[in-house]
Amino acid sequence: MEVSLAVPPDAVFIVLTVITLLAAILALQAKELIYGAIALGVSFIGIAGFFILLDAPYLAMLQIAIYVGAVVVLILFTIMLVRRDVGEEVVERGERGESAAGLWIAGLLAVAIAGVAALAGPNLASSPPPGVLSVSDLGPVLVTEYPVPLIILALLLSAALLGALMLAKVER
Amino acid sequence: MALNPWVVIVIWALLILLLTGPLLTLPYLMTFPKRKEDPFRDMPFESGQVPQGEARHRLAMQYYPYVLMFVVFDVVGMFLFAWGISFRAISASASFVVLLFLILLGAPLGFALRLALRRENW
Amino acid sequence: MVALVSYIIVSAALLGIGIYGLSVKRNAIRILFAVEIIVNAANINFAAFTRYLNPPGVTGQVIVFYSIAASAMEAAVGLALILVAFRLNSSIDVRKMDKLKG
Amino acid sequence: MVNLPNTPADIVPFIISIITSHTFITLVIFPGMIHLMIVSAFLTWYERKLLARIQLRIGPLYAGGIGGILQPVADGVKLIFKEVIVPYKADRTLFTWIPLVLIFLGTLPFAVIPFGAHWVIANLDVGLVFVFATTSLFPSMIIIFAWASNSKYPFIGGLRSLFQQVAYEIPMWISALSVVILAGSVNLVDIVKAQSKIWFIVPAFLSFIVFFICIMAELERLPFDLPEAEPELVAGWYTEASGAIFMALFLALYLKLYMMSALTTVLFLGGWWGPGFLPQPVWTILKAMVVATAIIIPRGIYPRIRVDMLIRIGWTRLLLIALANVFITVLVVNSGLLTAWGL
Repeated sequence: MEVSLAVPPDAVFIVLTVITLLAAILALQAKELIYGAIALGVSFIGIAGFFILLDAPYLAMLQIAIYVGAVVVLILFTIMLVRRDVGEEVVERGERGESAAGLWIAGLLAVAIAGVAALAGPNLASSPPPGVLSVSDLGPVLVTEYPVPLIILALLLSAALLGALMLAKVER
Repeated sequence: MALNPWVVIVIWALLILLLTGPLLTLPYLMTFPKRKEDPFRDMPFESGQVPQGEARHRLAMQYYPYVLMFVVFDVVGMFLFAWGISFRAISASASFVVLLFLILLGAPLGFALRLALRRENW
Repeated sequence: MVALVSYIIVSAALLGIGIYGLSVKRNAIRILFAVEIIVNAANINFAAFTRYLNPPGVTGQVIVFYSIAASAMEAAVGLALILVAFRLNSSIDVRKMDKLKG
Repeated sequence: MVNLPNTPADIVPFIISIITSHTFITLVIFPGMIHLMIVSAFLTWYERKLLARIQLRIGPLYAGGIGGILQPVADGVKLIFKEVIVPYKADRTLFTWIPLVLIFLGTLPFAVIPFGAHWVIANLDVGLVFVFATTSLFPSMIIIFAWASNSKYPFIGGLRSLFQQVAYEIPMWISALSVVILAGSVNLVDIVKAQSKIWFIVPAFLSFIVFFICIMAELERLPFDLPEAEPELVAGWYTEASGAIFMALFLALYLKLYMMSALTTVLFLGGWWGPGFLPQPVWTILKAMVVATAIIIPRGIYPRIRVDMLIRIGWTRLLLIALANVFITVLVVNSGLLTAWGL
């Protein structure tokens, strides 16, 4: 009996889906903000897994380095800057009704999108077509085909850096 | 038999967990949960003093700008890697865009450093 | 093999989770979490569409590249705003930020 | 493709075929588990012995014959059987499991670091970026561990560690960028293959210096060991760790030391290339040991510097030098000076 040692993508996909969605829910529902931040990081790693499945390994590494390596660090730092007792979620009156409403809206939206996608499903590709660019082909596209967004990115980065610094600075 | 490298990495990750998991799981199962709390034994170390106040104090803002700069330059670094891989594949004039990109970022970096180095700002 | 629809459904579920957080949570940092989750839901779609519908092209990946950069900056500025709000209100509950209310 | 056993008689050949497969050997024996365990244990002994020699002491002596070489084993046994004390009001879950995550992060990058042309676990196209992405998770794990300890010294140490690693990560990446430009790849195997004629330490010497300083800071080694400065912070962010947890953290730190040394070797010191009288992996390990020695020795010699000075140096000097060196590399590559060495 011949079996392939390569893991079937379906199984990997299901595992990744479960991890990502559960971690995303936990990120919003965990009691302590620190746990929420960790769960958010796990969810980002799950999404990096999707990128690997989609033959975009450089994006996956980018996702981990920027989101989990930098953004989560910044979030943790901010959580520790705002005092601990305030950082806790305070469940107050009225939140239960709102959460039911929010759940309805979000659920309806997600079901609507998923339903449309499922209706269109038979027309969409059921398996990825062959033909993948290697990692070294991302760079030329970035630099040669999209130079203007690159310059705009530089401006965006400068604006964000200076804006955040001027905001956080103590005013006198 | 050539496996996809990502599959090998997943196997490697599982192997690490399999081998190092018992290192902490066994002590955890044997000792941690069962013990009663002992305020003297479990006291945080503070050079023999009884700890006072909150341990997780509000930290100083002094180094916040550096963390912020890290987030910005993380993005820049990852972009530069994508360019560096393909440096030989593209013309020199295309690399000029990257030079412009870095020059544009130089001024805010200098300004951010100037802000960050002044103690009275934080 | 994984069908393209599966990715869209996962992305829709993430979007739903994000919108739930956005509409219900009152802690500003949680709202930021929700925004990041929504951005990531969109990123999955870009990467999936470019892989399935435009095979040797990487346009979608470039878009995700910029999207990640932009949302990292958004987190940086957002957290700075949260810090300022905390300094002014000593609270990060968005419903207590009502100083402008008459 | 593998033939699954049909009859009980086939099971033994099946297992043998698995065990003798190259993937299995690389995973478990050579660049994999057994090699890592031996080398990380050896490094703990080596550091103690080396520092003792520098300071005119003797160091470990009794356990296991030559110079107490079995001391790590004795330490490990002792630490496993010691009581684990979780501080009062500490976050028990995080306090217990973060050390495991740290070991995991310290070990994972070895999957892509080549020790020989065929001695690599996974020949990944994005190898270098994979290593950097993995190491960029260390600061957040350390700050979470420090927060979970609910004690003042670990919290201060953890914050210092965060600032320090964050400040030195960017110069480290930028200095590695020169190597990427020279080799035209982030695949670590390709990077080593590109060094067959000339090691990258020659065309990218400044980058090597910056990279070396940065890994000293990333590893929290003297003169950059502020997060665990003994006179001020007892033991920094792992003050409250005891027993098995301390052992796990210790192991993670030494794995990281070895990983960074091996990475320096692969990026700058020509990886497995060397005179042919020794096999390739031996050259990699020897060079990594030389780098590790160079990282350890300052611990016996230098005083430490102040935390704000440290961060300022990282952001102003090192980043600028690294960026300048990227430009130098670009100019050198474009001018064609290196064509004689096939670059």
